[in-house]
Order: sequence, then C-alpha cells, then structure tokens
Amino acid sequence: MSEHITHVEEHRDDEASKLGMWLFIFTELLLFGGLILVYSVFRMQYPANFHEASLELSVTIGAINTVVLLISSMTIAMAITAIQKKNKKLTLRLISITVFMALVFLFNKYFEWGHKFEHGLYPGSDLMQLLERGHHLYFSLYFFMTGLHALHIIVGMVLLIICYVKVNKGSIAHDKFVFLENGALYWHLVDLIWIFLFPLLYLIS
Amino acid sequence: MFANNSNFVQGVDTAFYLIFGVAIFFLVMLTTIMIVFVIKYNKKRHAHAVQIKDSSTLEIVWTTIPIILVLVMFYFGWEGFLPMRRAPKDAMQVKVIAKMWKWTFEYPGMKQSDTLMLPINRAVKMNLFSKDVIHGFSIPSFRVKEDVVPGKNNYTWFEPKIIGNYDLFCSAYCGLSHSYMLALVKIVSQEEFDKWLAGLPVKKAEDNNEGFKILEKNGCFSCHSTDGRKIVGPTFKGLYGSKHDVMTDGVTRNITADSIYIETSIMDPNKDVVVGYPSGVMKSYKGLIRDKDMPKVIDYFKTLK
Amino acid sequence: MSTEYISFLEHQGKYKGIRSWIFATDHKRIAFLYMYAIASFFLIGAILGLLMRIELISPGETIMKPQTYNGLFTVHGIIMIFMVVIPGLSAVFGNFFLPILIGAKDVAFPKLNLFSWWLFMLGSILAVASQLLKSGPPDTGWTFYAPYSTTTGTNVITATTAAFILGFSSILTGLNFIVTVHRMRAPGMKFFNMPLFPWAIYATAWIQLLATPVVGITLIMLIAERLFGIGFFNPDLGGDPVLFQHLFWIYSHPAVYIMILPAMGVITEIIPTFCQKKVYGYKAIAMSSLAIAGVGFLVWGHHMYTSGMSEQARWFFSLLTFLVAVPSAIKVFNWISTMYKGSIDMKPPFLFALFFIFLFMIGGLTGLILGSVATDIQVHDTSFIVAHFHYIIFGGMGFAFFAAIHYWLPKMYGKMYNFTRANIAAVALFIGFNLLYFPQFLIGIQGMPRRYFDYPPRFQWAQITSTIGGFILVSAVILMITNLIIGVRRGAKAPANPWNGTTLEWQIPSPPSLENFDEEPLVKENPYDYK
Amino acid sequence: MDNHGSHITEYKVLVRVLFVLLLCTFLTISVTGFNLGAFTVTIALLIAGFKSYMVLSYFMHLKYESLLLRILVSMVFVLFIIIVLITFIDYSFR
Repeated sequence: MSEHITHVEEHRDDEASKLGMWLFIFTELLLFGGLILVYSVFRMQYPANFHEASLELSVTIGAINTVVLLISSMTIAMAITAIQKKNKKLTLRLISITVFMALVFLFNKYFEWGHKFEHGLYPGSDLMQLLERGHHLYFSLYFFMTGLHALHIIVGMVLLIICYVKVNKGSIAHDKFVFLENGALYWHLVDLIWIFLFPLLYLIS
Repeated sequence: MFANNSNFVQGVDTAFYLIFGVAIFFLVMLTTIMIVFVIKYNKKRHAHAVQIKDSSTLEIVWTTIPIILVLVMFYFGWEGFLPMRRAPKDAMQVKVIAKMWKWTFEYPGMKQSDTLMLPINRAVKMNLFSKDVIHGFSIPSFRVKEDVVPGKNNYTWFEPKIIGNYDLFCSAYCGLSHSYMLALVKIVSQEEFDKWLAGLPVKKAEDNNEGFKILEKNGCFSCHSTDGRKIVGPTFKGLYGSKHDVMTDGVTRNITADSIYIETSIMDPNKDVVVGYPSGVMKSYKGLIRDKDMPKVIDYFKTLK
Repeated sequence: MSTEYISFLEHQGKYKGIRSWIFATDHKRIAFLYMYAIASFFLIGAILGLLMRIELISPGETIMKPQTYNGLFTVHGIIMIFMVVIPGLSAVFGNFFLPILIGAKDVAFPKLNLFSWWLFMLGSILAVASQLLKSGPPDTGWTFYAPYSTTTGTNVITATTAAFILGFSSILTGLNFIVTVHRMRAPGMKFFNMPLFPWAIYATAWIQLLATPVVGITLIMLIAERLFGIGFFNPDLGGDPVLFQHLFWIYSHPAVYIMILPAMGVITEIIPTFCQKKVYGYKAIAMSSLAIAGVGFLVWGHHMYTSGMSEQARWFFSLLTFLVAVPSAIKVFNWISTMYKGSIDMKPPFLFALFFIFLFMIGGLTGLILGSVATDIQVHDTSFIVAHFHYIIFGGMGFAFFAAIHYWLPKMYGKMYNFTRANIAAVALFIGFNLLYFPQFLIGIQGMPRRYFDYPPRFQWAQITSTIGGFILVSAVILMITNLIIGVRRGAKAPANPWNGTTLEWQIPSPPSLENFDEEPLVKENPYDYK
Repeated sequence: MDNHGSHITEYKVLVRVLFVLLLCTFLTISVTGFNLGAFTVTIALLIAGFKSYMVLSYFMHLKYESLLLRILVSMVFVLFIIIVLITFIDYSFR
C-alpha cells in the first residue's frame, strides 16, 4: 500500500519468521500425530495381522530411504553452515544434493508403491476388500501415512528449489538467510516424521 | 419426573438434586451480589471508585471451595453411574437390534418383538447391536441411555419398578427418520409377561439367500422395502422385469428394470432416477458391493415377485 | 497526536474501492473484512435456526420434510460453529485490537493475515456450495459422526473439505497472533503488563494451533473413507466408529474454548472500564486463561459418556471435566469483585457484559450436570445439551461479541450509536434468548432427544415458547444491527476515549491511523491503572 | 543482524551427528530382528525418540535456540504423548 504500510511490511524480524515456522511445524507434527494415534489403536487391536502385513514391505527399501533422508537432512543443515560462512557455491551444491536425495526417495517410493499396485493392492481396490481386517487397516494406514509423507516431501522439494533460486539471485545471503533456515526446518520435519514412520510401518515384530 | 421407575432413578436423581442445588445457590448468590453492586456503586451514588488491593487469601479461598465442591459432585455423579455397568449375572438377556429406523427386541428362544415388553422387578440386560450406523438406546424414565455402535458390543441394564408404558427413543442421530425411530416399553407383571412371551412367534429362519445377505450388510433395506411399501426409495418387490419412468440427464424415458438397469442403479444411482423420487439421496455402492457378487444380487431380485 | 493524522479508513493506498479492502494487509481492514463476512453468515445461520424453530412449533410436518430439517440443523451447525463463533471474536476483535493493545503497528505477518481471510472465504464459499450442489445439503449434523457420514449420499465431502480449509485459516490466524504477542509487544511491555484481552487471545491462539491439525487429519480420513473405503471408521472393515469420535472431540472440545476464551477476555476489558476500577486479580485471570486452554485439551471424552467407552476413561474424563470448571468460576468471582466499590456507569457495553455473566453462569453451571456421568447419561443427546451449548456459545460468545462491538465501535468507526435503542435491543435480546433456550433445559431433562424433526405432543408447550423466543431474538438482533448501522452512518463523532478507559487503544484517535501509534506508546505497569 | 543466532554449526559436528543417526538406524533394524516381545516396539520407539532428539538439537539448531522455543517444542511432544495415553485409558480397558 503506501510508504507507511510498506514500511510495516519491510519491518524485518528473523526471529519472528523462525518462530512462525516452528509453530507451523507443530501443526504438522500434530497432523501426523492424529494418524499415529489411529495407527497405535489399530496396532493394539490387530498385533498379529500388523506383523504379517508388514512382512510384505521391503525393509531394505525402507532402510535405504531412511539413510537417504538422514543424509539429505545433514546436507541441508550444512547448507546453512555454508551460507553463514559466505560460501555461496557450496551452499548451492548442498541444496542440489538435498533435492537430488529427495528425488531418490520419491523414486524409491514410486517403485515400492508401483509394486503394490501391480499386485492389485491400492486403496479402494478389490483385493483390499478381500483382505483380513487387520491387513486391510495396515495397508490403508501404510498408503495414507506414506502418501501424506510423500506429499510433504514434494512440498519440501519445492521450498528447497525456491531457496536455490534465491541463493543464486543473492536474496539469500550470509546476513539474511532466514528463508533458507525455514526451508531447512521444514525439510528436517519431513525427516523427523520418517524417523517414526520407518519403525512403525516396516519393523513390526 | 422423579418417580422411581427403575433402580437407577434414585442414584441419578440424587446427583441431579445435589448439582442443581449447588448451581442454583451460586447462580442466585452471584446474581444478587452483582445486582446489589450495580445499584449500590452506581456512578450517581458512588462517583469515585475505590481501588482495592488483590488479596491472595481471598483468591485461595475461592479456588479451594469450588475444588472441594466439584469433587463432591463428581463423587455423587460417579456413584450414581457405577451400578449401570454392574449388571447382575442372573439378569434376563434381551438382544436389542437397531437398524435404520426400527428397533427389534430378541428374547431368549429366538423370539422377536417390536415392543419392549418386560416383567416388573426383574433385572434385564440389554445387549445392543446395530446393523448400520450409530443409534442411541434411550429410555428417559429409567435413566438409561447407551449408544448402539456397529461392531461394538455395548450393553446396558436396569430393573423396572413400576408397571406402565414408557417411551424408548433413538438418541443418537441416525439419518432421515431418526425422530421416528421409537419403540414402546411396556412393563407388566411377571405372569402377564410369561403369557405374552409364550404367545410370541419364533423368529423365521434367517434368509439364507446370498443376495439378501449382501443387500442387508450394505443397509439397503433401510430405504427399500421388500413388501411393496415405499420407504425412502422404491420398493424391491416386483422390481425385476417391471417398467418404470426414469429421469436420465433431465430427460424422462421408460425402461425395463433388467439386470443392467439394476446394476447401474446400484453403482451409479443418480444416473437414472425413478420419477417421483429425489436425486442424490442414494450414494454409489461401487467398491462396497463387488462385481462378482452382482449376479447373486440380481438372482435375489428375481425372487421378489 | 501529530497534526498529519489520517484515519486508516480514509487512508489512500495502492488500490481504490473494493480492492483497497480485499487486498488490504492492514490488520484493521482485515478485521472489518472478517466482521462483515461473519455478520452475514450469522444472519444466514440465524434464519436457518428460525426456520427450524417454526418447523418445531407443532408436532409432525409443519413447513418442511425431515430431509430438509436434517440438512438445516447440519448447515446451521457448520455455519455457526466453523464460520461464526470459532473465527468470531479472535479474527474480528483480535485482529483489530490485539496489535493496538500491545502497542504494535500490525500483526507479525500482515500478508499471511490477509491470506487467512482469503482461505476463510474460500472455505465459507465451499461450505455454502455444499448446500446447493446436486446431491443435497449434508445431513450428518456438524459432528460428522461416522459411519453415518461415510454412508449418506449427500455432499459430505464438500462440507468436510470446507471445514478443513476453515481450520487451516484458523491455524494461520493463531500462528500469527502467537508470534505477534511474542515479538511485537511495545518496548517495556512484559507479558504481565499486557491487558487481559491479549492474554485471552494468546491462550486461544495456542488451542487453534495445536488442536486444529487433529480435526484436519480426521476430516481427511473421513474423505478417504468415503472415496477409497480405507476402513478406519467402518466396523465391517475392522475400523472403529468411536475412534472417529475421539479424534473429532480431541479438537472440538478445545474448540469450545476457542469460542469462549476471547469472550472472557472482552468482558475482562469492559468491566474495569465501566467500573473505573483496576481489574481484580489480574494474574489469576491471566493464568486461568492458560489453565483453561491447557486442561481443555484433556477432557474431550465427556462428549462420549454413552459411546461405550471404558469405565476408567469415563471416570478420568469426568474428574478432569469437573476440575476445568474451577478456572471459569474464578473468572466470574474476579469480575464481580471488580465491581465492588467501583463507580459503575451503566452504558450498553456494560449491560451486555452483565447479561453475559448471567447467561454464562447458567451455561457453566448446567455444564456441571453434563460433567457428572450419572446425570449426563440422562440428558446426553437431548435438548438439554442444545440449551446448554447455546447458553455458552450464544449467551457467552454471542453476547460478548455484542458487548465488544458496542464497546469498540466508537474506536473502530469514530462514530457513536444511540444508547437508548442499544439498551432496548440488549434487553429484548436477553428476554428472547431466555425464552428460546430455557424451556429446552426442562424438556431435555424429561428426555426430549435433540435433532428430532417430530416429538411427542407433551413437549409442545416448550417448543411454542421457544419459537416465540426465537422471533423476539431475531427481531432484537435486527434492531441492534440497525441501530449500529445508523450510528456508523449518521452518529455523532466519537471522541478518542469515550468511556474513559486506560488501555492503549483509548490513547490514540478514533478511528486509529494506519500505523496506530505515531510515537512509541507509553506502557504502564498495570494496564488498568485508574486513579 | 544482532537478533540472529550467530552460532555456526561446524561441518564435522553435522557429520558426526549423521554417523550417530545411521548407527541408530542400523540398531533399530537389528533390534527388531530379535524377538523381544513387547519390548521390541518400546526399544524401537526409544531409539526413534533419541534420533529425533539429535535431529531437533543439531540439524534444527534447537540446542542453540532460546529456552522459550525449547520449552515450546517439548510441550508439543508432551501434549501429544498425553493425548495418546488418555485415548488408551479407553482402549486398554475395553
């Protein structure tokens, strides 16, 4: 609007932006929290079914994806260190590695889901209706949780790509990198959720 | 309302009186104080406010007293409730079957009735089953209420104490005719009850038709009758092979209800809507009724002449 | 004040006309946007309510069919809960006065604030669309209980998507307010120097932020259940309908506090002003806001006493429900103590505040009956519940809203309204309200179930009384709004401090300038520092 | 930017954290290999808890943030755990 209001908008408070991002992360955590609550209720009711159904998943793929996400989490944390040390080139490279890792994760996921789909196992399929109750609930939860997580991966990727562009343009630099920090926080959130999803979905005994 | 119609009335009503008493005491006291202050300290009479200091003692007092009071109320509320979960072992068992929008009561010996007839002074345990959505088993005069949740074996029990007729309501909202899902509760003497029960017909053997079971499981009979009555949707009686006027995309056409038409009506109910019935009331059963079950359903329709 | 003062209403920005409003990032303009939208939705909701009351005036079919009635109470619930009372006080008066009361120029994220409003409008439009689309209005009740909501053929998906978007808007508003309170307070204003309305908004914002995601994911699960049959709530597929109720009430019970906490905050601002007296027990009121917000998260199960929960759960929830009553009681004691030895000026805002306290007490005290398991079994799902929550939500939040608009309208528009008409409207509202809802308590105890299209004739006397009350209530609302509009259009110019208040908003001109404060505001140790 | 946390996390710290996290992942997988009954899930969740603590503290820089923010984050986790526990008051006694 006028000079006055632009003045208000230009009022810069990095701590405020960061606090805002954290608050948003809280809501994301509780969003997944609701799902984990549903998961724990059904796992308590159908422990044997959950174990059997989890054998259908490949622990290897799950483990690879965990490692991929952990590494990407580190690289994006390093990107912040790099920008603080005024190393723009390294920052850009680290962001690219992170985005690449995200792609690897999604590729794995696509492969994993596609395998299930080929066997006629997807939400709403005829096969799903035939499964035992516990198996059905397990796979519904599996698709729901990993699907929502994959959606967050995609959002995180978009954020990181924006970060990349901004670093490249110089609007993120060693003295104003809160946007990159927030993007990284979001990416860590994605990692954080996977840290719980992995044992919950893949490792049931 | 406070007649001893069942063994729970006293416990519940004690809690009621107690809480009402406390509530009315506080309401009257605080309102009076408020009105007195408003009159006494009105600007006209009291031009200058006197600033007073906060008193920690007062704050502690008016925190502690309510805490004690609510704990007392909690205790009585709990004591009034607990017996409701303690059904005597020798209670008569009645199975309550709720479906949209009808109550059925099944007595020992596979005998079914639409009226809940019970002998006086005898504990009776109601085992609650729902065939479709959540219903509420509520007899206000007996202080009894429990939701009838599909897939979950809820129960309630009571011991009627006074002969008479009572209302049974469905208390949990269950759709179109929720407010008509009523039943009569008749409390009679033991002899009269025995006589009535002896005269009650034994339930027909469960319809073993596969198609029937599929339709029943999906709750079709809550909207479609098999005896020619119009409930929400058209009746199934004589449907197969009959001729109907239907609306397809706003155009009226006359069709014969063959197997293809019936399948379309189940999977895509708003495509051809029978003239005289609203569109959009029925949802698609795609995925709920499997394709391989469809012939069984069609066969069942053929039996409904 | 400086000579170059221009009010935010006259300020010329980048845009002209309507666009200067719908693209405004000024918190005061956004507050106005919310206010006009919410007022319209409130009128629609009220008319739907009145239609239901006309239907219920006699047993059997009066003016509509059962399906229409079921759609009506669902729509009435969705509009009133998600589009009126949840955003109500916090989005309108929170937006307008939170920054001013803490001495800030705006909220922390002005653009996000505007985005919240757009989301709110998008959600509202979807909610309205769910009424008009082909398959007919949703008929599940605003609670969307599974498995009915997963099997009915009506527009449940549209309505739940709307509720999800409205929830997201609410989250972002809460987020904005929390950051504002933490980062934007005027220099020297500590947490315990804040007025109590910001305290209430702050506590509310935390509930908005932490509870809403749970209902968000629940609604998505409900949609997935309808689309794919994931089976979480479908007993045939091994799911559990009661789990839906848990998830739903984990949000929706705290949501009740989203509605009532800001209402308490408003009343806490009004009472000291019209008594010209320091608020009694400042810290107790501030902390009880946080206590209510905190403990409010742990009592959701008292909506489910009859659902077949375990005895242990019923015991636990009942105990905690009784304890959460205590902080509310403390607030009432503090309000009344503030009046002691004050110099009371019976202006319309104060009259509304008195009515609020009375109605809130009835709502709260009848809540005790619902907290106790034995008595709740009797009145659960009856019109007693309907009466109780209307006393809390309408008698509480609604009357607090009316009090707030009468209190702050001179500041917001710089105009004054007619006191006599406002008082008449207030009294008429009070009478109509009690006529409408009090009889519902009585027949509720006798077992009149809620959401009933038809009823046994023995309940008719109460239904007739209620319908008469409904007409009085709606007429009074119209009278009140007309009076306010006349005030805004043709009223006398309002001075900067018409009520002789001490909080920061009264130290700036009416209406405020774009940046609220020309110079850094003077922060007193206690915001209610009357001499 | 004086309001900015001037703390810079060194690369080698991050690498070490990653190493610990990978070790934990390996540990989780091998733990579920043994059948320890009900303890398996507890141990797996404890390890996951430790992992998230590492991520929160180092990758997300919580260790160097204000006390307020640390309190808020733990509050959210505590709230969630309480909600789960309360829900299980119902489910474990059915």
